[in-house]
Amino acid sequence: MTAPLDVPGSATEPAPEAVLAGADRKAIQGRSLGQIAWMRLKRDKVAMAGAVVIVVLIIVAVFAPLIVNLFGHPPLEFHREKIDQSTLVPKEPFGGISWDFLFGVEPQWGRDIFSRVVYGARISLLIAFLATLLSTVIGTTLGVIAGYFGGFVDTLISRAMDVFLAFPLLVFAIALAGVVPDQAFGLSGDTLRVALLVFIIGFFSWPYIGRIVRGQTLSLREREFVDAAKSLGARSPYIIFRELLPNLVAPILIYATLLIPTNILFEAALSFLGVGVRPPTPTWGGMLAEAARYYTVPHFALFPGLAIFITVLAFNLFGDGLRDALDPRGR
Amino acid sequence: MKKRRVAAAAVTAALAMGLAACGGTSTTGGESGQSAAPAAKAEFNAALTKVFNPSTKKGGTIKFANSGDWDSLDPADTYYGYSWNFIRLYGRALTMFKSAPGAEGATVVPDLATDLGKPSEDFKTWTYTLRDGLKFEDGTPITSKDVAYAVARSTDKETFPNGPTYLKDMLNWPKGYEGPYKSKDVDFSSAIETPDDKTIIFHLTQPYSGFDYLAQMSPTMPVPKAKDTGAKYREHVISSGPYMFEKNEIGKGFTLVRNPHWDPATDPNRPALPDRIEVQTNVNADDLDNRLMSGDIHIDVAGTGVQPAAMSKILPDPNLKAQTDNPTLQRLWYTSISPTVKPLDNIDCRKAVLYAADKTGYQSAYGGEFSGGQIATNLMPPSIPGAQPFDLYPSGPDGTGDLAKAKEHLAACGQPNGFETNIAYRAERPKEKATAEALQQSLARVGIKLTLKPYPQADYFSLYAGKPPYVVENKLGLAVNGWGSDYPDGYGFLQQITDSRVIRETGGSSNISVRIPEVDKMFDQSLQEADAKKREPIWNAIDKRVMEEAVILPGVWAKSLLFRPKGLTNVFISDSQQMYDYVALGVQ
Amino acid sequence: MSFLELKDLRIHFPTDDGLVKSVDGLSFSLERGKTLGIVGESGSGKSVTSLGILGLHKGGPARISGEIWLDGEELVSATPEHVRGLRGKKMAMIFQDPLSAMHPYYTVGDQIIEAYRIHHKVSKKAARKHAIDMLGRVGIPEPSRRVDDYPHHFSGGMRQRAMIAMALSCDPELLIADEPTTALDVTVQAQILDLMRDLQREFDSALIIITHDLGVVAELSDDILVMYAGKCVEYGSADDVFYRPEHPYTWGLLGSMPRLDREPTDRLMPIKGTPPSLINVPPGCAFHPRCPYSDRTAGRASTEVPELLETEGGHKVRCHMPKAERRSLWENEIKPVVHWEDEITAVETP
Amino acid sequence: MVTYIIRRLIGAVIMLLIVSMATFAIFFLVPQIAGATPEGMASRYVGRTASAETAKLAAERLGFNDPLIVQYGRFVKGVVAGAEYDYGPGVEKCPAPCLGYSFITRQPVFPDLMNRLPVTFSLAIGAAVIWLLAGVGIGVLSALRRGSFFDRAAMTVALAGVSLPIFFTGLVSLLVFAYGNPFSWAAQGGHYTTFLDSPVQWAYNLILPWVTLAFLFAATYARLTRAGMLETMNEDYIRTARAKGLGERKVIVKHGLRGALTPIITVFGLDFGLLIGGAVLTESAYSLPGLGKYAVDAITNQDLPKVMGVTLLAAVFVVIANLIVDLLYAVVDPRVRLA
Repeated sequence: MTAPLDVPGSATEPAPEAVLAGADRKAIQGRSLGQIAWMRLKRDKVAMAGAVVIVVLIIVAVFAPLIVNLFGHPPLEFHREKIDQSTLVPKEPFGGISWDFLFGVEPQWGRDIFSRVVYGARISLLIAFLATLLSTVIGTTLGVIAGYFGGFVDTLISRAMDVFLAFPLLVFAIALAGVVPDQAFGLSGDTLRVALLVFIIGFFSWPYIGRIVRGQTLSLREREFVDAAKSLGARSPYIIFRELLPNLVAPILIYATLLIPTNILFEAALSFLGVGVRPPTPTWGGMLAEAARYYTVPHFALFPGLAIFITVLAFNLFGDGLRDALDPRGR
Repeated sequence: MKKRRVAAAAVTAALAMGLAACGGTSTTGGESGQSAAPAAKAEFNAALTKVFNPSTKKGGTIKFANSGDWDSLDPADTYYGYSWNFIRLYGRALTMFKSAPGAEGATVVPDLATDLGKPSEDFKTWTYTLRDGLKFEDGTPITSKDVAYAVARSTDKETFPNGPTYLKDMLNWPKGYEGPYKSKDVDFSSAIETPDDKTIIFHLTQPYSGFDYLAQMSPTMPVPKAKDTGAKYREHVISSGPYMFEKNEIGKGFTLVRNPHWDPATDPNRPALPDRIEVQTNVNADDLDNRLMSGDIHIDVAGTGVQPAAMSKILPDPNLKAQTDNPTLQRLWYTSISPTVKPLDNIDCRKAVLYAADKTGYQSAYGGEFSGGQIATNLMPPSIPGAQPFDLYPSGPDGTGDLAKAKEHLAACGQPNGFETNIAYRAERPKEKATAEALQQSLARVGIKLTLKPYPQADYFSLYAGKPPYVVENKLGLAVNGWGSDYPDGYGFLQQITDSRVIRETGGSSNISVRIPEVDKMFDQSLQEADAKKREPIWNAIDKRVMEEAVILPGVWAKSLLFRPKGLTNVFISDSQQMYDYVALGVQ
Repeated sequence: MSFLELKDLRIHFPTDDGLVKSVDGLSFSLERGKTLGIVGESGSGKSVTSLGILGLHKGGPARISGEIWLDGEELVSATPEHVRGLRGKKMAMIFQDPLSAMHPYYTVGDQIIEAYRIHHKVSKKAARKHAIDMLGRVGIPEPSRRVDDYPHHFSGGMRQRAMIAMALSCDPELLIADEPTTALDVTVQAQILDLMRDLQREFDSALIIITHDLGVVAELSDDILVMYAGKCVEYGSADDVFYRPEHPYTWGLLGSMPRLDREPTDRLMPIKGTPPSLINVPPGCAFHPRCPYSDRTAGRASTEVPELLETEGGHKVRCHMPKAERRSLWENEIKPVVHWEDEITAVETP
Repeated sequence: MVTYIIRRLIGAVIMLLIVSMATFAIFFLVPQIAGATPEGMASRYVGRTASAETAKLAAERLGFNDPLIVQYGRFVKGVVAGAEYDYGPGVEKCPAPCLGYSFITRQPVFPDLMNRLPVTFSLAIGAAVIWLLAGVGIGVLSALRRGSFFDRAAMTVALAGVSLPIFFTGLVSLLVFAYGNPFSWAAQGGHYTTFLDSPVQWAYNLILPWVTLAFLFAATYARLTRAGMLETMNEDYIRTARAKGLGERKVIVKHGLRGALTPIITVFGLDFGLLIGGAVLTESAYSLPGLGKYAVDAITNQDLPKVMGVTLLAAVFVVIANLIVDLLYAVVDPRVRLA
């Protein structure tokens, strides 16, 4: 506060000063918020650990071919010499885990599980990121519109969000992913599947972001600096982009980060149910589904399972840290 | 899977002598059982060629389980091998496959009929006479009208989408006849006549000497018009066999109990040992296997063998393995090589493919040597009467291909560094995809690059791989394919996939690559040959000729690993069912 | 020994950022029927003190030392359970914002009944009667009906009355009111203050009023304690502190108190700067960075912590400046601004 | 209050309409965009052995050639007023709600759903009990012991819990506790006994899925409860309660938890609704014959009427859950009643 003592009923604060105060207060917040957040984040060991894992994962995904060259075999390459031709399970104990095959080999074909897990990261992250991006864009746009303009638009969008949240998502997604043939919309193969999954996942999870953004916008709209801007004759677009969005960055960032792990799980689920990216392209969910048929070779399930677990956990940890850092009240 | 459309003229001869071979003789599984070793020593393939644990002891409950579900229990509406095997427990057709182990089980014997069909001179009219004392489960007598009605209704594909269409296609139905529901009271005597309650006469559009084979199919099982409820008849099929439905919860399972009005005197083929038959459907496949091994259930009714997980438990364990049978099915998984696609128009390039292919890979694609199949070196599966396996393109000691030879032929073909082409397969079939991948890898070793081309299985033959112009345009040099005939017969097996005359420019044929005039001739000449034994060499000759042309890459003859729980009696596999014969089974 | 007596009370909260010395060596005493006003800026430790007395200084592991004697019992060393027994019965508290201070999901009646039945083993019915009675006494119209209303059905003033009713339901001997009127608008403030004065007389309880509003204190208190950075900087009778204040901070408070009676020419003279963080309190006199007269202490202000010394008649001041200098400053420079004559009337209004 | 309920009811109905439209669009619009023909869809109905003519006729009879809106209208009419089904010799009345007949089994879909429902419901209810007790309990404890070892441990486990895909934990649990090995004590997947037949067997068969599912949700709820508790325990009214001299346990339960409960109720309502609509993954992982498995199987068989049925039913449950939540809200939080 600017006054030395918060004196109730004090009419002594002149108006212009208030605006000034409002303005520079925002400035201060804007600056210090970021700094404080970063400080807190750095102090939060767990979150940082999460961040590190995420970075590693991304590197792995991007340089998958390189890594596989160094430590493994092409993900589609058969190694049937490693497989007992009658039972189709790996000859060596522990699923043929060795220096040559770090995670052992898949039953039937003897494909290198390590490489497949590594390549699985690509699909998983790619879809999760793109889907999150999509839902964030949709969510933010509609959220801001609803929150800022209110009235009929708001009711319309809010209802829409309710409907979406009411959908039996998974059943729906499977159904949708199930009815689309192998060639459609001028796409085919993996490209089609990835695009399809990104669309489905992103399209169904935008309301989570949308709700937050709408709420935030509603409260921001009432803040004095918006009124100030209005009183200075600023037009809606200006206010939205210059006044609102900067203040929405934090919540959007938080919830986008927290949406990624959900989407990773979503993709894995769809692949597990066989409507994800088609084999032989390696996906973690798909590998788990295969592993279920070969449950006598537990290691087959173990690695893709762990991969999903670690990835999701990392994102959750980081997301939580981010939230705590950006708005401590959330703790 | 099972295949439609048998070329009429063709099978004629085949069956004519099939008749000669095994005329009236009929012995029950039980009897042939006594001839087998009495002591039931469990060993691998113990029930493959002889009766395991023979017995005539009646009583007890036999438990079946199905990891999926029937397409339908309605005789007019079912086309699964196991269903045709099982349905004989609650339905009787005019004829049936003999309930006996091995080759003997591939012969047709009369069932409802007093004898096999009496053909007219031109083989276009077939007459059967029903036995006396036949009754439905409700005690009403079975007449020829009921059989006629059953066949008539089976032509309504909208109500019965799944059933076989032989009779719909071959009988002389009135124009636009759509079955007794839509074409109410239309007289179809042009197709089927029933002069009296005992006699039924079939009129065919073309000669067909193999009609007895069609007469053993479920659509000729009698259906009482009064009790017919169309699409809902499956909920309670009126039994004409030894067992009838007690309760039936579609999607969960059903129970069969003895049919009081079934008279053993009228039925020499069915020992009908158990008192009760319980069937569970939609059981989790892995769980099913475990329960099989624990003896909790007796038979996996689908008869397609155990799951990979169970297999990896069974095979290493001698005691468990001793409880399995591993029949080779009359089905060939193969890959067509199209001589219409460059450079495969050159025989050496085709041979290169045959040599370079890794057969063991093919085998793993379908599930290994036990559940996948036996590596095929030629077309005809060994269990087809008269088949003599041979190998023109030995693929190395370890069966992974003879690369040296492959390279030679590539050079001879003028493509020393290999070439590129496409391979088509059915998108919905993981095993075919695996095959395509396996070939892609093994052929790459000699520089032959394959591009995978998945197609929807519904239109695989009608629009894509089976349509010659499309094949040429899209350079489908290879096409993953498979074939199994509805009944054990050389002609039935070979003709649809090697007679060039079945190829239609408009598509729809399973024969994608075989266009050899000599082969066509051989088929024709086989039609002149009345004696079965004399015809068998012809099948082998055709087989050889096709292999010489190197237009088909044989993959595996399908096999299945069947688990045979303790406590079952009269267990055997017949060449007609290629799985346990469900009619013979009993429990201790 | 008097009814309530604090001896060198210290309440410290260790946090990630350091040790927060909310209360740092506070001592005072209070008799039955008397009223003590604790004044200070927000964050000067007044609220923590009150919570400390009730044993509610929660929020992290607080370190509390010193003594709190209530009616001959020492509370700091007493078991939490024992203190809990006294809470509500022997000592009660009225909180600042009645809306948030009352549970939104329970009716006002229920909340009063609960308070009453904790300490009196009576039937719900009896308790309810008592609740209605209390509501009536704090001047809520048709209490028998309003008793079943939820807090959000009440107006601000009504709510505060209800709070008071709840606090008084077990007629406590010590009543602590933390900013009882801040959340209310001016007209209602007066009513509530009157109410509290009447009730205090009626119950003859000891009353502590915590506020930053000298006006409130002026109306009610017998004694006034001025807190700064967790310490008492000036203590004395209302008269002393109002008419003979000796601590620059108190001057500041008086100066920055808005007066309707001030002539337009007079400037409001606020205390410059903001209250210090309680983590790193400035060395020496905690107030010196904001004190306009710190130069008059020969540098001691920033080096040594001044003692709280008695000037005369129980009037204590914590300042390095010599007594004489303080007095002359007040008489000659500060006082003219503050029109204290009017104050007297204010204080003496019955 | 009454108007409040009515408004909610209307909202629910509209919601259902939209969901049904969307479902319908997915199965009839998307394939058309992707290039499927009425004959193609009909051929699924008359089977592969049927000739093209038959398929055409069937498409005609099934009305696949009509404009989508007409087909949708027919569908809705079936649901509301029932429909007629030609089973060959005659026509059968399919009573409302008629969700059509399965292409494959030719059975009316609705009864199917009804006898799958108990499985899913059993699964959901059992799991819910476990996760509510565990989740809320742990949440409260770690909120009170905030920062303690217990808190850290519990929250770490909880986070791990939310990060584990059920189809992985499911598989692992089966491997460890069910599939033949020394300490396998639980039922293998795929078994279900109705509660009435044998409560013990019922529980025995479901215990594994229950625990696995509950673990996942308990984690979420622990986090939720903890956050909620931390928030409410900082509320002024908690301080007031303490100032009254109220015992700590009472303060926590009667004042703290009561305040933190509202958001939990909401989430629980939705979760439970979604779950009854088909615990797709759990049921697939343990191959339990519930609605979720039903949906998956139906999709693999391209059995449109079944899938539509399940999806719609699922939506109904979610909507109902929403409704109940809204009403509960009014009960729990008096402030809502004004609205």
